[in-house]
Amino acid sequence: MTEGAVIPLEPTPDVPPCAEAPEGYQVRLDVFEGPLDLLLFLIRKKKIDIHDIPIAAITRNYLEYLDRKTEINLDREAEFLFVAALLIYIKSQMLLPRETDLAEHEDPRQVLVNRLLEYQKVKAACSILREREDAQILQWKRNFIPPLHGESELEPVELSLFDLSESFFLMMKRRSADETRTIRGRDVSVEVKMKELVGLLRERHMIDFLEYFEANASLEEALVSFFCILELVKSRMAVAVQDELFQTIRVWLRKDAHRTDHHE
Amino acid sequence: MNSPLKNIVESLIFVSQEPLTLERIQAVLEGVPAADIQAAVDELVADTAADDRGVQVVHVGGGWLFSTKPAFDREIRRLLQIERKNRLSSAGLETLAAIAYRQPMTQSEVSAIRGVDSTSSLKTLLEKSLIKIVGRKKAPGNPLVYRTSAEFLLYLGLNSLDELPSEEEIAKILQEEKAADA
Amino acid sequence: MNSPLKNIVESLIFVSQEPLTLERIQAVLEGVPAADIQAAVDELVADTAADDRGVQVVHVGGGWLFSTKPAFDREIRRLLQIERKNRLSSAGLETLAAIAYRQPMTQSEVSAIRGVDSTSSLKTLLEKSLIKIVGRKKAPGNPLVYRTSAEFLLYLGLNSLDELPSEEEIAKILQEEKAADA
Repeated sequence: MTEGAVIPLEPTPDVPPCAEAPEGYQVRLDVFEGPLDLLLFLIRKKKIDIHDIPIAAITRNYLEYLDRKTEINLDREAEFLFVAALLIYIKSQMLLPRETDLAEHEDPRQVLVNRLLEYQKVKAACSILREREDAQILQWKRNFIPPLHGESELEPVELSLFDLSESFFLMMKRRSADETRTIRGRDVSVEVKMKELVGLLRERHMIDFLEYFEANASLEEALVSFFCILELVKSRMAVAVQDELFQTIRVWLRKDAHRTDHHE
Repeated sequence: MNSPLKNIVESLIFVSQEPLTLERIQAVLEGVPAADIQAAVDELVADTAADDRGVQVVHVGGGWLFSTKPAFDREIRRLLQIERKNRLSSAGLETLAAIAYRQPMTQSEVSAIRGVDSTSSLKTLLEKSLIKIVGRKKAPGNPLVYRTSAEFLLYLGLNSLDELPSEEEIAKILQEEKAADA
Repeated sequence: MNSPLKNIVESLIFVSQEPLTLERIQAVLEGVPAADIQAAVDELVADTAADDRGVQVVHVGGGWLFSTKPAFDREIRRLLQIERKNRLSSAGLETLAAIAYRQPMTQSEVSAIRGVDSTSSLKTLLEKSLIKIVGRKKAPGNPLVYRTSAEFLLYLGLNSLDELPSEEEIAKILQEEKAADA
């Protein structure tokens, strides 16, 4: 399930060379903090009005950048792919035939725009905070001055939950050094996830995807879940309803799919 | 002007382990009006800002503390044999900014704003004591909840979260970027 | 006199944790004659000895350091009482962590987990009201049994012990090293 299979990539020769890239045309993905950063970059470079993004074009440009990836690690790739999936989703929403014109708040792009604006604000704030950081780094403060006299009886304590927990688990690890279990992210296969999802749907009839998403924690797992739901919806086994992008997705199993064998 | 109150305040700020607030000074100097203390501190800040001083009293973290003047950073690092202090990575700063504006926040909320998994940035910020875990969110999975710490304010020279860049300042930056592109 | 050398020296003495000697100042300020440094320090000592300063540079232990003026001793003691806020020692933290996750516990159980006698850490934690004695264990010697206190939860902003971070959560924070985050 690659993005290439969904959308044929056309070469767009007008991608501007980037100053950060020594080879001129090659813009490396890792100069971007993440997919939103890349999107903002494209929007700026193409002088696009952020409130009226031509989704088809930006999706094409975005996928192109993804296609140039040289050596980004899997986690990052997953994040970029996740947003690719969302772009494609928005595009498909916009292509749906509608009786009447969309009101502004129904624009499928709106939530993406809000998110980009939000991220853009964080980035702009960072440029100011960076200056503050640079100024502060040059000023030395003495945070430690030895107390003048011995301990008093009752003292308020500075205690951090992180320090406390870290301390405990490190201690336990130290004690049972041989039988230490290493905790790793589970390998999640589509097959397993699909079974899990369908099982859950049968049991609960409806799941809140965001809730499910949060419980699953790792991004790869979430991505797999996402693709599984797309797959279920595509094969008409399930119905997914999302009132707003990035809000929650509610998923039902279709009644007639209950007894079908969904795993070829 | 030779003011004993200013001198007392100077010595208190000097020994304080954290930014010394007006309230603390008042608690120590029972009966001295807040306005007098404030005037003494102001005088002290002005005195130490003068060109003939190497150490100054600054208002940061909601209180006052001593700091060296920026001009002597190189010599101080030579003395302490410390390399140039590292800045935060962009990922770290973004994560910190997101939390600062929207706290309290969970890992997945921060990651959602950034569009990038932020677990390792959170770890770095925790290690630097710039953020702290303050509990759990009553939500599926009961995720841990993060806030910025007192050190965060000190680190960026802020007195309170109100001093974070405002909507207007941010809008100005965005305008400038737009102008630069045109 | 407005002397930059005096200012540099002031900032160096300020950040030094021990009396700063002429030799060390010279080592930092390569090429500056000892006589000039000595003159700057003398000037600084004279300046700070003046009546309008609360903190002075004194010659002690073979070098110079900042100290408060004796006149303010009483106020400084009051301040340090008020703001004293110590971090727990690592022994205290370990002991507290063991009890938090494994309570109720006796002294010998805590000591067994830590591999170190924990009697004095328990005493400190009791004094700080972070743990409490809840009774005696029905076992040989009837040892005292400890639990964390209500204050413990308050300090950490937790509603209940169930909200302590799990091993997986901490492991995730500690172990996820990602290339993405420099």
